[in-house]
Amino acid sequence: MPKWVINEDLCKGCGICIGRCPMKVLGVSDHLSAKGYHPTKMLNEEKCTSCALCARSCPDVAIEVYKA
Amino acid sequence: MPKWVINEDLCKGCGICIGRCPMKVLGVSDHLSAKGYHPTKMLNEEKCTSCALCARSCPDVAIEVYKA
Amino acid sequence: MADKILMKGNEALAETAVLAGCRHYFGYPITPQSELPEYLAKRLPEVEGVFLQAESEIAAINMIYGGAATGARVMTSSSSPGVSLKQEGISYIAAAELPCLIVNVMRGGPGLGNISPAQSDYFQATKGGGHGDYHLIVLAPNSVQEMSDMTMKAFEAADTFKNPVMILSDGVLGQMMEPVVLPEPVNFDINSKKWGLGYRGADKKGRNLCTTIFMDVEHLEEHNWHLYQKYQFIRDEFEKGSWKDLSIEEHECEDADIILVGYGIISRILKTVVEKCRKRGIKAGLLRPKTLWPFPSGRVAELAKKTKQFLVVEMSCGQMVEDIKLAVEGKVPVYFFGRTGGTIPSDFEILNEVDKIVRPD
Amino acid sequence: MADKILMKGNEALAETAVLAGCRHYFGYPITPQSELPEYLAKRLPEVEGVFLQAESEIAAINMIYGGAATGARVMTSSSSPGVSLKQEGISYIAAAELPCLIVNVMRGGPGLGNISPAQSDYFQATKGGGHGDYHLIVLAPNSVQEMSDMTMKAFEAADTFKNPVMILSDGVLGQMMEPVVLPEPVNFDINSKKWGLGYRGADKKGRNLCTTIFMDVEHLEEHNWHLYQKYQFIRDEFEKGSWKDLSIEEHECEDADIILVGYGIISRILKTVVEKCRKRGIKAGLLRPKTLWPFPSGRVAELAKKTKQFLVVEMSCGQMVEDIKLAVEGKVPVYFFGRTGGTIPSDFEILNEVDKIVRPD
Amino acid sequence: MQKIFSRPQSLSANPTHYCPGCDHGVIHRLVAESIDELGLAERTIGVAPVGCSVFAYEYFNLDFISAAHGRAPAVATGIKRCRPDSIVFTYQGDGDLAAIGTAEIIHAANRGENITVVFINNAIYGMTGGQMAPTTLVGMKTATSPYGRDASLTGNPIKMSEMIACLDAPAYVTRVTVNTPAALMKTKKAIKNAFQLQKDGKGFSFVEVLCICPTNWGKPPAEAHKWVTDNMIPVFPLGTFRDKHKIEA
Amino acid sequence: MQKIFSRPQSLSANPTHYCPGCDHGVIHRLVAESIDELGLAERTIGVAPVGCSVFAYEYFNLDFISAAHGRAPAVATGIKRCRPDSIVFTYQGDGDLAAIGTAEIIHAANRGENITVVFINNAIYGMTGGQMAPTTLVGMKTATSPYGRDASLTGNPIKMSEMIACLDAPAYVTRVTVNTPAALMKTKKAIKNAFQLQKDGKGFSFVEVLCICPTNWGKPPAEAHKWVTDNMIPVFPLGTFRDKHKIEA
Amino acid sequence: MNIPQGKEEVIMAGFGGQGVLFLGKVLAEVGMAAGKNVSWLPSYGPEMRGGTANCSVVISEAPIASPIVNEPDLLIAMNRPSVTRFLPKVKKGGVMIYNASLIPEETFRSDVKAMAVPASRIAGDLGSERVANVVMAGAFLRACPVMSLEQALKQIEHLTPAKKKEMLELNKTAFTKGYEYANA
Amino acid sequence: MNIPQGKEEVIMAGFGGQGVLFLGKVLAEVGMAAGKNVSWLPSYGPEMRGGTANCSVVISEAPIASPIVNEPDLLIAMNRPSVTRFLPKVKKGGVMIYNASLIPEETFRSDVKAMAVPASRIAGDLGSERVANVVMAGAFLRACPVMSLEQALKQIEHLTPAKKKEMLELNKTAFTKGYEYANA
Ligand SMILES: Cc1ncc(C[n+]2csc(CCOP(=O)(O)OP(=O)(O)O)c2C)c(N)n1
Ligand SMILES: Cc1ncc(C[n+]2csc(CCOP(=O)(O)OP(=O)(O)O)c2C)c(N)n1
Ligand code: SF4
Ligand code: SF4
Ligand code: SF4
Ligand code: SF4
Repeated sequence: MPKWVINEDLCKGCGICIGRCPMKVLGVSDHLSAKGYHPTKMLNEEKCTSCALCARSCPDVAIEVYKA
Repeated sequence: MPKWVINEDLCKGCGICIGRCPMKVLGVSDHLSAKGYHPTKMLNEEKCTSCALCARSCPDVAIEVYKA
Repeated sequence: MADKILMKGNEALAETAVLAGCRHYFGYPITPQSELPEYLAKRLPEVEGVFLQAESEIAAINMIYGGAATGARVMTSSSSPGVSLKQEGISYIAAAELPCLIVNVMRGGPGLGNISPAQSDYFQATKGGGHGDYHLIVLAPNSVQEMSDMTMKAFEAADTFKNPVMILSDGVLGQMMEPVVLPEPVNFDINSKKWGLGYRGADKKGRNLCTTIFMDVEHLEEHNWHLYQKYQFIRDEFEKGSWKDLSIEEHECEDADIILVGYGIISRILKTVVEKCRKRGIKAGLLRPKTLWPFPSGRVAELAKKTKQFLVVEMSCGQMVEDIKLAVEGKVPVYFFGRTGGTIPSDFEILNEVDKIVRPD
Repeated sequence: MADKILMKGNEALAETAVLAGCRHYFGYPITPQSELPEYLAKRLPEVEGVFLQAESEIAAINMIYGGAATGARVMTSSSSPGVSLKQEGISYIAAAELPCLIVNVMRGGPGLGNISPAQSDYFQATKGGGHGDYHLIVLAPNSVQEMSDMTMKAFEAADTFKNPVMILSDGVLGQMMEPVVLPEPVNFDINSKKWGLGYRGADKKGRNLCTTIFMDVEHLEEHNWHLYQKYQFIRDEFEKGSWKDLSIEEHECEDADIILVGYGIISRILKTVVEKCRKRGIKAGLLRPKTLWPFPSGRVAELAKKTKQFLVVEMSCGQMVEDIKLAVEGKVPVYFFGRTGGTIPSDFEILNEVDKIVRPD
Repeated sequence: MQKIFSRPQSLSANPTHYCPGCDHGVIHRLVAESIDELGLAERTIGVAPVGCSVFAYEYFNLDFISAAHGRAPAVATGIKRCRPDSIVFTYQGDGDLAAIGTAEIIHAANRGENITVVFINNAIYGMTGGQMAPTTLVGMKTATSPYGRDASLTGNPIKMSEMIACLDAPAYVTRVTVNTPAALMKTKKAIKNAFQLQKDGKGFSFVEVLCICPTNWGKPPAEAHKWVTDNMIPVFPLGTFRDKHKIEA
Repeated sequence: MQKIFSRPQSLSANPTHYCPGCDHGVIHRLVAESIDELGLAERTIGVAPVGCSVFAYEYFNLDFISAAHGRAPAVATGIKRCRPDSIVFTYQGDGDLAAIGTAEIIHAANRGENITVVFINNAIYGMTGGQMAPTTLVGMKTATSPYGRDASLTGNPIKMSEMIACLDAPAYVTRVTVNTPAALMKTKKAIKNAFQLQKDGKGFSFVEVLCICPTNWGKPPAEAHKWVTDNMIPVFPLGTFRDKHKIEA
Repeated sequence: MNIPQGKEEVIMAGFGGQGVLFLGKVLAEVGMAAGKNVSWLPSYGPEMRGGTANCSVVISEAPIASPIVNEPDLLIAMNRPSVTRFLPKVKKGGVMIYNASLIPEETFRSDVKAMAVPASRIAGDLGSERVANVVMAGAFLRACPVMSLEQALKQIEHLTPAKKKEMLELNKTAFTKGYEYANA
Repeated sequence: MNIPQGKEEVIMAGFGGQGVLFLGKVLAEVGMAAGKNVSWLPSYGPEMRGGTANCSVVISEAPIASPIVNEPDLLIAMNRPSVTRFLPKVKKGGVMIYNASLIPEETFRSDVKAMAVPASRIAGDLGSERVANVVMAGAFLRACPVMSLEQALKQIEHLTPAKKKEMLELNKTAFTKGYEYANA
């Protein structure tokens, strides 16, 4: 089970999480979501420390974070 | 011509002027005015110094003051 | 007679509200209704109620909106200019189907006008002074006794139909004293309304919501027609159903050649006029709408088949007369006589009008 | 064609106000009319005018009251809930007989409702949503071109009759773009109104006063009947006088078996319906009140003698239909078809209604 | 004989409808004197409120308009924006200005409208018969606070001058009273300052005057004037809260 | 796997209609978290404004009512007075609270109503498409200040927290923002403090949050958040203006 | 006891401070206690401020149609302006009771019976001009004898606020004096 | 040049950012320049926020009764949701021009002619996805030839804000490309 889960139907691609991630492991996916946004995706889950700063910064509560 | 002139139709007998007169020369007349008030009257014009404090204190601008 | 008390109309209304279980008043002072809030400012604290003088009529009607949404029996009162300020709030309350009592002790308008009695807010009260398709139930007392009776009825009607009720009174009825017999107190429980915000009964399902926004055209249209249906239902209830008694008062209409129509204080003067007419051999009758919305159009239409003409008398330039005409549909002439600005027509001058109509020359 | 520009109704109205000499706008944003203030926010400073966004609709209408009292041509605009908030101020302005333009770009109600087009503020606009006996002159454009034309007329009428004028529009007319030809600018001089506050012409006698309080019953009654007389005069001017052209638009009513009645955007849809009816052998006609107050009752009464029935179509649960009934006086049936909440009836469904009436079974 | 004191030009000869001893009359006179002394009479427009001073227009020989309850600052804004060359003042009671008119006064002040506001704070609603105002003192009995104002239910008296002085725009905000000859002179100066500032286009000026309402306070004028010193001033301290252009200096 | 972060109970699962990056969403979450942590969910009643957050009731699993534009504090007063045992909060934008709703917020605050107000100051009218608000910065271009706000015509941005802190009754008045993770944590604390005070019956609590409106500012969220630091905070200083009960101590 | 013409329409008027509204209330209470129909309607509004006050009372055997009195059977005038304003409206054969302490005697109207009662003086002698209105109430009972003096005094008791016990005796004497004077 | 059926009712729809309203404006200006009657009606309101936008344009030889389009002759779909929402409403024998870059090809409706235009890609190739709407406008002119390409390009000029000169060339090429693509 992944540390980092995004609900693409909630994500609006605002990019706030990407900018707030201290490990810079988040990026924009090139596909469009049903709502017409480019959702955020995890680039490198290993490096993710589960700090959840992305999730706490997300206006749409689209991200859930877990720790092993 | 008198120093102190009151317009009895304007006076409402509130008594403010009487209280404010430093020389204490004003008093209440016992007759009722057309409006049903006991207007202020001059008791002792000699002693009046024409300071006009009464006139300036009158909410109804009922008093005019002159100086010889 | 023992339990008759001499009271002002405004006070009788206020005391009856308390007896009806109203424990919350929100309002703003304005003549000629200030005795009403002043009475409740004394009275409500005695029954652990809350009297709150709002910063304005607008704040008051919105406090009512919030208070009514909890299920409590709440009321506000004002007079003409103040009621104009409440129109947005009234539209919201009607849209949200919240029960409450709004009192308008009418004074002379338009503008600041004066504080004398008038009936020139009829259109505002009955056609909707606010925006959108909605209706208030509008009751028009004509005595201090009815200022009391109708207040009790008003709270019942509001809860029954989930609709704001307005008592449309005037300066005379508010200011005059008459002997009045007050009703028995009722026990009202805020939690009897399970839809109320903050209701926490075990049987509560999900959360309670109160809103008037319907962004989707379909939803708003659905809501509009739902309200429309409800208003039709209320109409029926007052026309033929269990609220019939509150609809209308009649005197000697059956054989009348001329039917005098007036509401509120005017109806009392018309009663004298009818008596004097009958004495003088004029077959006059009195039709008095006690409820102004829903308007007793059905009965008016019936009478239009029997009588020769109507004379509508109002303390306005002519407002209720439109509802009479709508019901009469041109079958017989509808005449109007009005006095305004606080003048209360005397029985003499009305009699005079009747003469002009029935004995022209 | 060279001078045709593609403009939104809200913008065409705004630009025409400037061309009419209006240099002061006071208002508060609300959808679907915000393009109007936004346009003027840009435009007025270019002509040394003042655009001021008020803190609320209430402040705005009272700024209008003050501004109009100086003699300036001033205007405000809003949409349904905002207009409800202006009712006290409107009553004051009418009472003081101040000329000004008030625009209501109607949206769905009651309450917050939605921002889609509607016609459910007809009663408020024409019967007086505020307190007291007063009337606004109410104009109802049905195209972007008329949003412009009627604005020019509105300022003229306001000054001519010393009365506030309302343009009663809706979300579609405000938001849609159509080619429009704008009028020539007029030179307006604030000092042409010698009664204006702050007027200092050599010919000024005493001081200028603007008030709406008449404490003495006699004075207020006198003022009420003075206004009443003025309203009768305005009625005549629109019914048969020099304002006749602004009163009504007709198509094929002379021989019609059924007359469709609608105002604003609806009237355009009805025109299609009439054409389709005629094609299908149904003798239909179109009656379109361009002015809602004073209502063209006279003409409606005439037609009631010629036609077999009326079908009134509104984007409401039925408001203008009352004025039609008042004029028809039961001579022929008056049917109603309404859609609400922002739904605009299609020509199909209206045609359908017509069929039900003229070809029942 | 030389005339020491008589009625100012801008004050009409009409007898007022005010109760005996009411301060409204004196303040009307101070306003009229200030306007006369500054030579502003012919271009001044007054805005009357709804309150006991609703008939103020009867008592001034000036262009006048009577506003809806609480809306005088909005009306004044409309006038001033259409007639920038005129001198516009509102005269408002504490129900009018501090209750129903809160939004209008705050925003006129915040915009820095170049108008003058004379605010009559008598801690009560006079015209309607003595109901509680937002300025009513705690414990004070009124028609709608029959058990005395209870701070826990309706809060404390609202201090408009202090609140308006929080805003950036106002040029002059001061609180005065008229309960002694000396205080009266100060008030005269304050009102004149306010009009002077408007004349000079310096922006919004606000003069709050602590006044008596003998009728609804149920106190004879002299006693009421003493009550101002003993009870009102401690709650509404006199003084100038804003003087951008050092006009008092 | 242990869950580090997920949606609070009181926040519904509905996707919001807010623009990408709009702060409304984050603040909704902080409100919901505070209510959950204090165990107030089942007795809390929210009052939604008219503004972009008009649909707030869709996003909270709480009893809710949507008020008329600007009147939320009056509606909340009505509710609280009828249901004193409930926890009542309003959530209002700057057009709603600082313009049309000025009188209602000032007087609810002055009465010391025992309610909580969350004030979203984004210096603009969002829902209606970016018109000027009383909080709009000088020089800022909006749909109704196309040449930039001109202080000489419309005054300076109004500081509601400072003004409300002039009143005696309020228990807690603070201004925060959410433009950085740290700021966000502070805001969470402030909102929780506000509800804690209401729970303890300590009276009126007011939390002003400086927010972005990427859509009407025409700035992408990250840039907008920086703009808050560079331009808004200098005009609207962060900090606590009233803390009667030392809850922050 | 019955009312002569079955209905008595009264207007009372005076200066703001003369307690005209209370006077009306006494009349109404007395009428009600006598089992009659009654109505009381004050003048309200700007007249409050400084000016004059007046009030209409109807006491009737039959239910009262309208509380508005255009042509009173009886006028109680507490001051001169009230005579000027209301005397012309009094019905032919009607009565005016006037406060002779403030209103100089004269021939008012040939068709109206004028009863002079020096109410202010009588009240002053009792120690307080303020009860002149109660004196007039006493005089009224004579003109419109709906009940006995004793019964009427009970109403005075019931009308005087409990905490104003000291007022009670004063009011009773004032009422009685008025009653007796009118008798004389 | 005349409009085939004398009247062309068009609906165009897409995501908020796709410039659907401007697209409609281009169509209306072109129609007006061609001497036709035109109307333009946007969707307004909450759809602004985040969601989708759409707009109705009518171009007609005769005066236009109603600007409301219930059954379009032509649909311009910029994204998939728009197809779902509006395709069913298109008249039998009508036309849909769709943005093939975002909408996968499929058999939509047998009775509606579907024109695939990879507008986003074409625009992207020109350097800015934002002009996909102008590409679609070009394609429209082909489907509804109210004037020549040259005349139409004049309107583009007149519609592009003077200060956005750099945009002008881009818009013109985009429009032309769309016109040509639809031609092919
Ligand atoms: C819209 C509206 N609401 C209420 C009133 C009633 N009213 C008239 S004056 C007044 C308040 C008067 O008090 P204040 O403003 O303090 O002035 P004062 O009479 O004490 O000088 C009120 C509530 C009104 N006329 N209009
Ligand atoms: C009485 C009334 N006036 C105006 C409006 C229109 N309106 C809706 S929201 C709004 C202001 C929104 O701005 P703000 O309060 O700052 O909230 P935001 O949208 O920025 O979150 C306005 C003016 C309305 N709905 N009702
Ligand atoms: S912050 Fe939330 S909405 Fe924004 S991009 Fe990240 S996940 Fe998506
Ligand atoms: S102050 Fe004026 S009104 Fe009062 S008593 Fe003296 S003169 Fe009369
Ligand atoms: S009521 Fe009070 S404020 Fe009004 S006039 Fe009388 S004393 Fe003055
Ligand atoms: S318009 Fe502004 S405030 Fe409204 S949702 Fe969008 S970003 Fe948020």
